[in-house]
Amino acid sequence: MVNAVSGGWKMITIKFFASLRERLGVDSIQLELTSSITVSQLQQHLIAQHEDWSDLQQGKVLCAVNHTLCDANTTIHDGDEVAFFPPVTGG
Amino acid sequence: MVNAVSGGWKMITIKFFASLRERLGVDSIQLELTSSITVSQLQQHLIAQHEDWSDLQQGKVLCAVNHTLCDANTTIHDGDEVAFFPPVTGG
Amino acid sequence: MISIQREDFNVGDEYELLRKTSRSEGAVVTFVGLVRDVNLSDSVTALELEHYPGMTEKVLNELCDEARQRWVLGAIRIIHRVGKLQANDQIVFVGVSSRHRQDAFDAAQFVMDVLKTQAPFWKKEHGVNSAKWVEVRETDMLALQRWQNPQDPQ
Amino acid sequence: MISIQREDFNVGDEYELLRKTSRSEGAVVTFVGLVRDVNLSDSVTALELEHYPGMTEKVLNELCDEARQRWVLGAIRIIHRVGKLQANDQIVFVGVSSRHRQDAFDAAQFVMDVLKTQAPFWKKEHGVNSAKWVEVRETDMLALQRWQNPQDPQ
Repeated sequence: MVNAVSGGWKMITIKFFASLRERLGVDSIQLELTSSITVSQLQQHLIAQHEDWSDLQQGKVLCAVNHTLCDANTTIHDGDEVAFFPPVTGG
Repeated sequence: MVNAVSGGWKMITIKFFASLRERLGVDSIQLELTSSITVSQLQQHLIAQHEDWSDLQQGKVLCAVNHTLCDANTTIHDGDEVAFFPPVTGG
Repeated sequence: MISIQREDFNVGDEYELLRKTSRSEGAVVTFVGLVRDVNLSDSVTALELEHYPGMTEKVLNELCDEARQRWVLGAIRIIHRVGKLQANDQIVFVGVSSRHRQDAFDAAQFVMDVLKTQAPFWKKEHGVNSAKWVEVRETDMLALQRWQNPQDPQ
Repeated sequence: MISIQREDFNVGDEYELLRKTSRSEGAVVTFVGLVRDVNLSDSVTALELEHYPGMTEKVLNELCDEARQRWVLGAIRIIHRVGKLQANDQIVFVGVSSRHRQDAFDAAQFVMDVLKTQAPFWKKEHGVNSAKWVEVRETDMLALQRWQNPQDPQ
């Protein structure tokens, strides 16, 4: 489903913001997809791959795909920009 | 009830504004009261005394006594400033 | 603070004054009413504003007091011009600061809704060959009602 | 027009621009959000604003489009600052012009309510010895609901 090494699929970029970025200690990562997956599947994959990334779990963060807020069932395609972040507090 | 000539009572001032002022052709008049009267009684008196002052009738104009909006039953006392005017259109 | 004046006002200056006197308030809302290019009729060349000196100030001061009873506000500023105005001239300024943006918005709207229906100002439109007093707008009377209806959720 | 910027903005200049581009509109409403003297804690010395470049602009542009679908508006202006801010600094400006004051008020509130809950900005408070991300406020989530509920009389 997800292949972090290499393959025939395009990369997706995953960005993290604000408190989540600080807690994970990373601004953004790139992943190579071998098939389309959902946001929820991507979260499960990232949590399984990284120790202490439980903050990424569903319900604790918002997700945007290609700059649009989306829910856990949204499908991520190759080339997409995915972002995870806490509820917004601007204005 | 109302004595426009003279007497032992104080004068009241009656002011007119905007379209009403223009139609009556007068900014303000003074009247000498011989007793307290209501706004409604004052309107009746003025309409009876002046030809073509029917614009003053109840329901067509607002009334303020001493700078406060009031209704037809409000009692006018000696020394009061009474004003009649059309609905307001500022802002 | 309220002002009834013939002179124009500067919105930037008024805002900076509100901001200066509102160091604990996070929200500033301003409203400006302007003479439209086209008012009731295409031939309108100027607007004349008459008021009832003395009563106007009383009504606007009471209005500020009532707004402060309804909401927790920082500063309130009302300026209303009188005399002759041209197209695009500024007529009225209302500025309110508050800790909470909802209170600032509500108070500014409340001030405008009450001012429009209770403060003794009257507009006369001057055309090329005639002049006409502006008629009361139904929507202004309706706007006032929401502040008078106790079961309104507002 | 929308701007995301580190630089401060001048409310007087922004208002005059709105007025200049709104010769047929009689109403201009502006909202400014400021850093309060006292935010969550007395020890806050500065505020830091982070955003998601690209998405922020998209959300704010869509927000302007949606406001124009809901109301008949003249100009809409949104400015949001990012970076480090001090007490009493300006954070956000929303300005709307319309023919009708109710539309201008409603649109400005709508923009702020949606911006507060949907635009990817995050505030961090810097204290003397520590820093803390600002928590979401329940009232901001509630404020959004009135624009989502079709049976709401608004």
